[in-house]
Amino acid sequence: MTEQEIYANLSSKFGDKIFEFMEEGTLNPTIVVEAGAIAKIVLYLKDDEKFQFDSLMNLAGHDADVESDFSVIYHLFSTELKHYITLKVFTSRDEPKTASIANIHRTADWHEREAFDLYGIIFEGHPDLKRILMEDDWEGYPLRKDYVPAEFYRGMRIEKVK
Amino acid sequence: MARLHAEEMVLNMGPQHPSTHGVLRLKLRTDGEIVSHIEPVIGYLHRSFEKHAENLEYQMVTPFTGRCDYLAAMGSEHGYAMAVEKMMGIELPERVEYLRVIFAELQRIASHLVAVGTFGLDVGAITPFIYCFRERELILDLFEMASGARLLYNYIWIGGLAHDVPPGFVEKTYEFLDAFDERVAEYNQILTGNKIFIERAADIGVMTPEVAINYGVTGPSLRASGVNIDIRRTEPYSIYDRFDFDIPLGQGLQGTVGDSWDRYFVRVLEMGESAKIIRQALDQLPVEGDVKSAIPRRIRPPKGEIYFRSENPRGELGYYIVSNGKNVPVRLKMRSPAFSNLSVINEIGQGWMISDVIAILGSLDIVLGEIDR
Amino acid sequence: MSYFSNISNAITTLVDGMKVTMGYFVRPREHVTLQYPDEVWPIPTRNIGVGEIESYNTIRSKLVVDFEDCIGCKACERACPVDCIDIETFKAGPDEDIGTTKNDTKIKLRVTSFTIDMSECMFCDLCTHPCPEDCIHMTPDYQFISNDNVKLEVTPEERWRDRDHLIYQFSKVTPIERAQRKAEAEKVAAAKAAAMEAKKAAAAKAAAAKAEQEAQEAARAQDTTAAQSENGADPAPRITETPVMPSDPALINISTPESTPEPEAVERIEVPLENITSPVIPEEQPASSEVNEEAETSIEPEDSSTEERGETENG
Amino acid sequence: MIQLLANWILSFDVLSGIGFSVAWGLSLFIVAALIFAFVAVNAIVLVYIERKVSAFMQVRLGPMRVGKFGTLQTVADALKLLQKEDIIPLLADKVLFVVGPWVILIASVATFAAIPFSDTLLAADMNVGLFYIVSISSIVVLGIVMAGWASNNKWSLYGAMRSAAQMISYEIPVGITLIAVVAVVGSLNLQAIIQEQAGTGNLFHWIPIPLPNWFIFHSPFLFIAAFVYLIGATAEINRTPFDIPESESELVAGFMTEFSGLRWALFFLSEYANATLVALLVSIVFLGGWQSPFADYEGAQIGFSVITLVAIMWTLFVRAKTGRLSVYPLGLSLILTMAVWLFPGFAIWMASPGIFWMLIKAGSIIFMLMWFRWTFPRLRVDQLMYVSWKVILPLSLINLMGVAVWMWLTGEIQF
Repeated sequence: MTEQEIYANLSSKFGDKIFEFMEEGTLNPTIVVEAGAIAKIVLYLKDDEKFQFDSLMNLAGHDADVESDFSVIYHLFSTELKHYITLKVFTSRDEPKTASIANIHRTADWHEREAFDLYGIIFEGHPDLKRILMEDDWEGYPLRKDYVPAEFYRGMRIEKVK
Repeated sequence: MARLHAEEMVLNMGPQHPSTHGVLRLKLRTDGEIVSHIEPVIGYLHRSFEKHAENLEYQMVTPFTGRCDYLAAMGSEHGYAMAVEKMMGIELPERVEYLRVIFAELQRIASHLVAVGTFGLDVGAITPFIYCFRERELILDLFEMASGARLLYNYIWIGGLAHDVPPGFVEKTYEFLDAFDERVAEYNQILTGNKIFIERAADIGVMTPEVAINYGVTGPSLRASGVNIDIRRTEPYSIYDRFDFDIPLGQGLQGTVGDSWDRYFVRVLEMGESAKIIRQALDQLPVEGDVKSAIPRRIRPPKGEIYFRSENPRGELGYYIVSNGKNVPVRLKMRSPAFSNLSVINEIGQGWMISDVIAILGSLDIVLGEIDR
Repeated sequence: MSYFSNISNAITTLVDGMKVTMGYFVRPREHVTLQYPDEVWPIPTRNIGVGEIESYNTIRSKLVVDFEDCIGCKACERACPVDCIDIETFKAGPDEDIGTTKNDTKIKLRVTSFTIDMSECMFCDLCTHPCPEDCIHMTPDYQFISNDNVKLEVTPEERWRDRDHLIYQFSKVTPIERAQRKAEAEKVAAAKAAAMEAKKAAAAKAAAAKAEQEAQEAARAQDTTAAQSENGADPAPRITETPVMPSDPALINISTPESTPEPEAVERIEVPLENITSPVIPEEQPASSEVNEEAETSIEPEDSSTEERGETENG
Repeated sequence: MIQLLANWILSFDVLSGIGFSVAWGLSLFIVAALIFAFVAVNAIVLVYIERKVSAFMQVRLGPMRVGKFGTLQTVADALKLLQKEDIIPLLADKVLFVVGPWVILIASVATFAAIPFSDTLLAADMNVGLFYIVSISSIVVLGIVMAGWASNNKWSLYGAMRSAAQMISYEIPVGITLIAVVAVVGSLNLQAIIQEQAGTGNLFHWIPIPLPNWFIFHSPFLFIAAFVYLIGATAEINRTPFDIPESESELVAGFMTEFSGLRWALFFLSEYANATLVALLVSIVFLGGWQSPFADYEGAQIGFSVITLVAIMWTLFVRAKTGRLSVYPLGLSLILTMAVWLFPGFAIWMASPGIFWMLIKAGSIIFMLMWFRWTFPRLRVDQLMYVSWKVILPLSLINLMGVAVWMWLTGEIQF
């Protein structure tokens, strides 16, 4: 099933929760959806006979520059039908929040923790949202574009990225 | 009869432990020898690869990709190079493609040798591990011949290779492949068929296809559960569609489909398939061709984003790259296979004994450098 | 019944495995051990075509600079992903002849400091390809751990890492001359800044207060660039707009302070490095090209011992 | 031996006045010191051999640096261990932590008192020798549990728990297997057991292949019993594939995790002392102890000739099958055969009983243990118990009954 068909189907099903269909500027055609509705959409895509998106290949947080909104990108794949779709949600910089899909795709559990760890995006409904790669008491979210590392971490010097 | 008061004990396996393959920490809740819950704690080897990548030019990221999965550096470099090339629309010379496939498959054999050997080590067989490393050294010799480095190569560049292979490389590779088949038979004799090994691995940590897909398990571990997904076959990148090879699937020869023994044996079989691919690639390798001709002068992918995945020895290695048209990536996420593969350990390791948890961990073949990045 | 077949299966497979180990036990000559200092791994020698340098082969180990050929273009410094190369250059005077490289390129910049921090180097080989003169290259000398390398003055900021003996200095310019040139450059920069200030002050007499402030700011900026180039441990900020792999010198962006040294400080001081850099240890690490030769000669006897390695084992 | 030693001491004019009881005590002390020295030297030699054996099996060279072919490596290691800091964890049970290793060492050294190394060379000729060895060696488990518990470390505790369960389970089949031999001899005295195996006879009583009268050739049941005992004993001394108490890939180092320096060296000493003990016991009980396989002078000549013939055939067979020519076994047997035929003195010596044969037999058993160790993976705890209770124990019981029936059939006992 092509991406356009998926987009058409989703639009008719979810209406205004689906914002736009991006084909320009990306090699993976992307459907931008509302942050709060992502769990419902992913569940629908997983359970529906036509799509069977049972595999979440990747989940990545993204911060374009210091002023833009954060985004979370979901790369879905169907192991049965062998087709792909990319979903994207935007969430505001001041209050980054989106719905968790960790209960739908278990692999999203760690990926969401990683996005939380590095971007500070809150995934609502995540079973155990805590830092995964950085230390538990690390300050700040390192992959944010406006991140300034502290001088010291527990008495150890943090080397500056040149 | 009054019940004896007993409570579960929390056991910290790692970060310093002989069998956690690096600095992984597993928080085990144990009831005697039985493990009732496993919580992996990762991040001890976090080297901020993604943060580095956002501050480096595209060609400077290549050596860092190799350092993520240090047992399969060629595979990581290959995936990264292909992702950027796809963004820039670079057409590669034939010779480059063939050489890349040869190196990626050699790396797959080398990586699986480590996986097979360390799995043996995890269940207590020390000798097969050393035999496996002996063969791995031969592969590293080939890499050293071509790239000058034995572990971290920086050999596959965006748009080509760092330099051409030396004369005599093809002959030496043939030589290695001829000797290799005999050696695999030896591993099977000493380890694969060994009754104690089968007892330790078969029926242990069974992973059903549903669990595997839901947890994002990829690579040999997924195929051991009987799911026929190999990115080299389902979406052939590079020139994998030109080769004739089988995809070994777990069949439950000694127990259930998807047990630790299947995960081990799929790797043993995959080494043979990789050897087959290398043979074909060597036969078809174009003699002429400049491996550096397609390297762009300025690497500035057009504005846009890509998610590109390739089949690393450990599974699906994906690169999510966002470019804004400058020479430094805005975002580079590595979807590392072992990251997802490890997350399944609680699901399949619950209810087994401590020894089994180690066997299951060994059969998943994790590399902490890649999990923590 | 499966109980008995299990047992017999166990016995046969275990005996199978024991055959393999016994097979190797009775053939100890098939071992793969190399007894390291006596035998070394045979290094594949092959010139892979970076210039005419013989020693540059496939093995990527210690990074070495042929300082005579360095034109101070800083292409390697920019290519390094981990910033382990640090170069300090000053522009030569108009009538000053520093020499030419082996490619007959006239050297226009006096490289007063060229350090490579081998503790940070990750042997990625990215620096050797952009070099227009092929003077930076990796040698097969992988046994370079020692305590008697050139000790540089390490800033307190770097001191905590305690790895100063792994920072290699390749420049043959003496510290005295280096200090002189630095002082001159500072003087020139200061003079220039003052001139600029005066010029600006003269030009903007009408809007006095505002213009003066601007001039001071410019002066301060000049100061900081000069200070940056004098601080050895703190390299210049990465220039992101640089070409990827420049192979001809025309592409190279030379970023040095716009300063002209005084003519009297120009004559070349021919003092060996060892006498000045570390007076404590008189017999000092020789400079780049000699290191290189030494590495090559030291490898040859080891190679011959590798051929005889079958004889050293026991039966 | 102690009697002899005491008499020898009293035979000196200077010492004759000290009285018999003092001389007796003195010789007791000397013998104990000798045994301890044997155990210590034995461990150092065995560690070296084990490292070399494992290296050759793993296409390596092993220690090569200290001394010629690394022969002094283990000596250097021992010296290093003695110099190491003695660490007692803060929260450890200090008394048990200190006592544990010594209990293990004393238990394993004490067993050597009853081992006859030759017809005269034994410390104490007890009429309950076998029982003494079995019972004393089971004290080792006490020390292991002490050490594991006292360490106050979860891994150590697991190791101690596993060890206790394992050693107690394997005592039973091992004991029953030994009872089968005792049933044949009718005595627990080790010298009596060895004397019973003198001479030459048919294989399994009826098959006309002349072989020494060793118990391993006594009946099919005792033949199996020998291997059952070997497996059980391997488990009892915690060697691979039964090394779960200290399995380094699971429990770090099991009950030894917290020990360092001298205390750790004691564990090592006792481990190799136990291995030696098991090997010696197998050779005493099943392989005729210090008896020469060639009962007399002609026996040695004929025996070595037969061995040479076998070696020639084996070499040809290997040559035909693999194309490799292995000359060592053939050369060795040829040299020995020529020596036996040309020098009658050598042949007589080879035929005579003595410590030489004892150590040869024990050495080959130890080699077998090493061979197991460097080939097999490790069993899991429950599988270990399975092997003990469901395979080895029934087998040993069947053997016991089978031996009785066999003796009735061959007429050794009548009802």
